[in-house]
Amino acid sequence: MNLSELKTPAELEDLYHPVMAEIKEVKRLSAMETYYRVELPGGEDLGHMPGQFVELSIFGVGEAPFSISSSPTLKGSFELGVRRAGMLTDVLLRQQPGTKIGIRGPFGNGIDVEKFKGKDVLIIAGGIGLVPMRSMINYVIDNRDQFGKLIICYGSKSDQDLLFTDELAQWEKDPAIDYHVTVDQGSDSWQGNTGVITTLIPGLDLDLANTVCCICGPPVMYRFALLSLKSKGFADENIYMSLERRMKCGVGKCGHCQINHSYVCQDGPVYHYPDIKSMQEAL
Amino acid sequence: MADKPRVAIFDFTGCEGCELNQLNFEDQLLDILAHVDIVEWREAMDGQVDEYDIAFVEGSLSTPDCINRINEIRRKTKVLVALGACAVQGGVNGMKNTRPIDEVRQEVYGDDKYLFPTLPALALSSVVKVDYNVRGCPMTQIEFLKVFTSLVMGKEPIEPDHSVCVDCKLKENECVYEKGMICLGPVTRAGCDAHCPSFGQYCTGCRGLVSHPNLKGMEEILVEHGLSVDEAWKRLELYNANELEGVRP
Amino acid sequence: MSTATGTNLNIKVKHLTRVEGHGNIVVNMKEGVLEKAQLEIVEAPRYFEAMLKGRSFHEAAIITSRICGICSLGHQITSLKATEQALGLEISEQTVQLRKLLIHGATMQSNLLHAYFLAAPDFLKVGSVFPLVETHPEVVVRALRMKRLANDIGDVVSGRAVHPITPVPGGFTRIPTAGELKELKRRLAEDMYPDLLATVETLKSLAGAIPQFERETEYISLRSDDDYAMYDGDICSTDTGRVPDSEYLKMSNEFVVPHSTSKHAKVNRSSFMVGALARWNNNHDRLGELAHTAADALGLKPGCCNPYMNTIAQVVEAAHCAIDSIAIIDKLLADGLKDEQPNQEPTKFGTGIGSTEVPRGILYHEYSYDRQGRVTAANCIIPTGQNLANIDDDMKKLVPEIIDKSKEEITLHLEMLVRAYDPCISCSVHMLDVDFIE
Amino acid sequence: MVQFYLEGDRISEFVAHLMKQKPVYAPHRKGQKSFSFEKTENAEDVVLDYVRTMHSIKKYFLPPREELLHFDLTKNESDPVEIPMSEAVFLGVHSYDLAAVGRLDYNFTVGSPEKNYLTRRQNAIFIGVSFEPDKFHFSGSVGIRPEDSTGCDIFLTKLFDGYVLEILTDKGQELMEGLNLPAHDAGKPATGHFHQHIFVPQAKLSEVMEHSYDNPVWEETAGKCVGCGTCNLVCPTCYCFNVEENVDITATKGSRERHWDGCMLREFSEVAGGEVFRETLAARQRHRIFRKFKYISDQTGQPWCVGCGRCTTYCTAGISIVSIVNRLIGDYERAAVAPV
Ligand SMILES: Cc1cc2nc3c(=O)[nH]c(=O)nc-3n(C[C@H](O)[C@H](O)[C@H](O)COP(=O)(O)OP(=O)(O)OC[C@H]3O[C@@H](n4cnc5c(N)ncnc54)[C@H](O)[C@@H]3O)c2cc1C
Ligand code: SF4
Ligand code: SF4
Ligand code: SF4
Repeated sequence: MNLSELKTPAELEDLYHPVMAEIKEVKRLSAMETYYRVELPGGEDLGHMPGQFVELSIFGVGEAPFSISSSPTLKGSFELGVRRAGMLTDVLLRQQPGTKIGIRGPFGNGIDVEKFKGKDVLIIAGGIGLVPMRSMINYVIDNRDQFGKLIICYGSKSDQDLLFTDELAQWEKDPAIDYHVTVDQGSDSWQGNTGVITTLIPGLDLDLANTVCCICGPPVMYRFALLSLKSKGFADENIYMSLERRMKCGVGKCGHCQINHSYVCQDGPVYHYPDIKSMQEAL
Repeated sequence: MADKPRVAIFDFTGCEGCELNQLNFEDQLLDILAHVDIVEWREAMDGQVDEYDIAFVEGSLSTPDCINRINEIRRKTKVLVALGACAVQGGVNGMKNTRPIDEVRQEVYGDDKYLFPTLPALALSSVVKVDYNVRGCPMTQIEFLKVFTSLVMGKEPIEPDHSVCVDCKLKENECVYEKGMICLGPVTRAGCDAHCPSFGQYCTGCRGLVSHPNLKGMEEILVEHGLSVDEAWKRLELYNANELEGVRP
Repeated sequence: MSTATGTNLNIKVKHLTRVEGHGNIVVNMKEGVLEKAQLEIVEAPRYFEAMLKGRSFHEAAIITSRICGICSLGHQITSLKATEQALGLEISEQTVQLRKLLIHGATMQSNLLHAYFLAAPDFLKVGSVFPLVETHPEVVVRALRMKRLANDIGDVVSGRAVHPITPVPGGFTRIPTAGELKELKRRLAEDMYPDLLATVETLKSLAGAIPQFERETEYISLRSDDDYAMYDGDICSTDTGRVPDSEYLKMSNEFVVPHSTSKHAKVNRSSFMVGALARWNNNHDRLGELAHTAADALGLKPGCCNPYMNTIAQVVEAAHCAIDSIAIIDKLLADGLKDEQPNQEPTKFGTGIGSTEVPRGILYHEYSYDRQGRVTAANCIIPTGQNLANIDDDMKKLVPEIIDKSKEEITLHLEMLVRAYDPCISCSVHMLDVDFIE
Repeated sequence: MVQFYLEGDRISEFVAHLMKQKPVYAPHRKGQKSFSFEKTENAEDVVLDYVRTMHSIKKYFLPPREELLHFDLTKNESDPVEIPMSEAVFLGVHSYDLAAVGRLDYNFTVGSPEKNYLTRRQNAIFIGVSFEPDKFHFSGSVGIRPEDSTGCDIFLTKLFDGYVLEILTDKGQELMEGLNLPAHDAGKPATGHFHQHIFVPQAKLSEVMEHSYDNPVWEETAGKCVGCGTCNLVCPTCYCFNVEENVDITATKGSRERHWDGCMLREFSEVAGGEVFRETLAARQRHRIFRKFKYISDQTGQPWCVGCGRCTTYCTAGISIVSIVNRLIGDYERAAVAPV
């Protein structure tokens, strides 16, 4: 690498300096998860694709990656869904509309929507995995004519933990969406399916040759979801999945998110399954 | 946390070096005092109160009375922070646990041993829930300040779980193994900025072990550098007798 | 309730505050007869001597330093001296000078901590130093500045003031740089000196609060021919004169009493006193000008037998330590600092004794080693333990003398008496004179 | 190209000449047996004839600890940190360390170029020096010879007394302006040989690694390795970091700081929820070695290990990267010749 070919460092942007964005709206999604709508200075668009993430920071507390939950079709602001997991998310939970937070991004390799166009789209989302998948779901809904059927399989620990319940109700009603939901353990009032998410897959009515699938959920879910898809005859090259690793930079420098040769923040978080199926550390 | 957290400081069996270390924050003491109300601290002030937000507790538990007192403190406080090796792991006091307690009492007090009841020296966490640790012998001042500011800001302090070698290397200290000494840094939890190796002394393990230590590997290193197997484990036990109970071959 | 004619008095101060460690004051007077006046030591025993057994000579001082955080340097140096004698490890003059410097730092820090943070609140009738932050900010800031400098001597020379790091058998693992020592000297001259003068002024204004009480006492301390003995010397009693430190057991007879997890001690009388006042009474002729000026200003005279004056003797000593530290630094710099490695090759394996003056009095350590350099027997005799019988004797004389005062005032006098000794209770519960050779 | 003779007793004069122009960073003695790069205050303190420093000059371009931004909590605002331009001379650099800088240049320019690193790196001037391999050096096996002057502005080759000084760039020429050294006509002496070797070239190593994912050597090494992370922290091509927030005691000001991190540490691959993706020391050891010889190398064709021998020298458990790699090669070749 010849350094002199580069711009002079003074012209380079500071990769680690966030812009200050404002929290516009906060809503409790469940006991553990909270929704935020965030606006960049001047209402500028984030310019992301479904599946991408931002690095969110609160000064003095820390920074972490969060998937963008809104579709690029939402203009003027973007949405996040955050689960309480530790120091940063704990403090984030206490923030009210009007607070400024640091945002860097969008980062990562999102869902290549071109590959999904003209095809049936199968979304498999477990728990918090719905947050990034919602970006894709809403993208498809807002661009109905470019895609085939939309099939959603969503699984959650319990009915109390279901996220975005208003939207779920709409999806359920929407005749253009084949919507399935299940909970590991339902409360007394729960009337839907119970069982882990993979129990939904065998019953799906799929046009195998013309369906592309995207999976996101907790690490254990992947192995089982893949097995079910396989037994249904689903081809590997039609599967995409979003992975999660700790990240300290988001721009391919800090090394934390590396899986074998691949940086999740650069090559992922959304991977084409054939690219990672031989990587032992991936799943 | 409320605007000015009410802080109480207690001591159990230990050398009170950790408490002294708190009085040794000469440069920060006034800032610290500006952020909290100290409501109880026997070593420095008179008086007792009924409840507090944060209790800093030094020392290990080694008499039946200690157990009652720590339970009472836990009831009265929202957050309990263990200060120093004695409170976090049992500290040097734990060494006596490696031998039968009666034998130890006999040695020190002879026939008068029955005058003074005693238990094996226990870490606070073996009796009550401990929210955060400030490790070290004496407690590490930089870590205390980190935990303290975290609590004042209402965020969780991070407890490091990597080896002292990392911090030692970040400072580019000459490794004491190079000088022909031994060192427990490779399996000891960081957070002290490799204080002892920075002064040419070996790490004695006062901050406790990392969470998944390869002790067999550590034993091999020590033996390779001239200690007998027995001596190697004795060195490891200096501060970690309780953690190593049952692990030592 | 006690009145002018009071014949009944019951005092129990549980977990006395502003002292190091856990102790209770118990006084019982029934119909004019004093049944009990004693300091009960309730600190949990820690069995250090037993912990030392079988440990390598590299670890002995690391372990004994943990007897007490306040006196950690004293224990460490004393332990090293005992180990070096037992193993025949020669040390250099530079090592001796650096150790003397460390002792000065530790003595200053401890004496000043006691005077300002633990004793001063009594003189000003408040419960702790914290209210003084509001009422006497300049005094608190000065106290912190002096303490910081005293601690910095420890931080620079030994890596850490509490549980020092660099002093090891045979020397130091790191020698301070000339630049670091010069900076300490500058601060001692420019900051400590004026602060000491100001301290004397402050104390002078409070001297009226020091109770007048006297009891003839045997005072024991180290004494040497060439300096105000701290690091080295013979054991010297005001009753019987000097003996070498090999006779330390005779000079610190220990015995177990039921009201104390710490053992008591006596020599020629029922009790004796060690500490700053004992050192003053034995060695005032070895002190320099600043210390004498301070003593004169504060009314401390040779042959003083008012235990409350121990606090004053501590301040006088702090003045000596500051001046002598400058002299030591000058000597070290003039001789040129040498990057010496500790001498850790034993030439024998036997028994050794270390005796040092630590802030609260003489400290003795004795160890025996086997041929692998492991401890086979250990004995530590701690100053606070040596003072306990004396405290009880003082209380027995004091209570009848002040029985006309209110109970609160009697209690305060008793608490102040115990605090004047600056007792270090964690230290005192770790004594033993038992061999455990198998 | 003209060669000059830098006589042994003129080295200090040479260093002083450099110091008059720019800050000089060079090897100094540190502790009893070690060396480290330090800013030179006295020309006499520079030690050109050294074995290896614990840290390479990486520490000047990617400092062990570095503030990324300052913030003011009362205003909820942050300022980027000023990064000083590096107008400095790095004197006495061994060829492998300069090669390592080249590797880092790649890492910090590929994808998103990093201002912090590149600002520091941009104007560095390098004066290399040849070295005598000790028992741990093996840079020859990865194509880096002791007399390699690639990337240097000036290069010094050790003679019996003094050095042959070659000026390689205009920057080097400028630096030498005003110091008159005699020309050196004789040739350069041969440098010493290595005591350690990796027995196949990188092109083949990638193939070896490909087949070594499940080699038992990882488990065996894990038995001795204590996971202390030393090998990562001393490696001149390791660049991973962690980021933490520092807040002052008054909780009003603070900074976001990064510091070196390492893949041998368990925490490194932990994610929220506590799961660790390389839980075993065996998996971490494999990851470390693969990062040196496969993952990045497959993209660039170069090994990401420069053969400095630091990880082996400083590993308290005595784990040798050369032994591991040769073991993998041996196992692979045996498997290849063995009948299927
Ligand atoms: C691409 C991507 C997208 C994501 N999207 C979302 C999302 O949409 N919504 C969501 O809720 N989450 C998402 N996450 C996960 C989210 O980043 C983590 O939950 C987040 O890091 C939690 O931060 P925290 O500070 O609250 O927790 P942390 O404090 O980071 O705690 C998490 C765990 O890590 C440990 N830990 C913390 N700091 C350290 C340290 N320095 N060293 C060692 N261990 C440490 C803690 O002990 C704890 O077990 C995403 C992650 C990735 C990679
Ligand atoms: S001195 Fe100790 S802590 Fe430092 S690197 Fe060496 S082994 Fe690790
Ligand atoms: S330096 Fe050695 S012991 Fe430490 S992590 Fe690396 S290989 Fe393991
Ligand atoms: S892997 Fe080891 S030998 Fe290779 S460059 Fe890094 S430290 Fe040097």
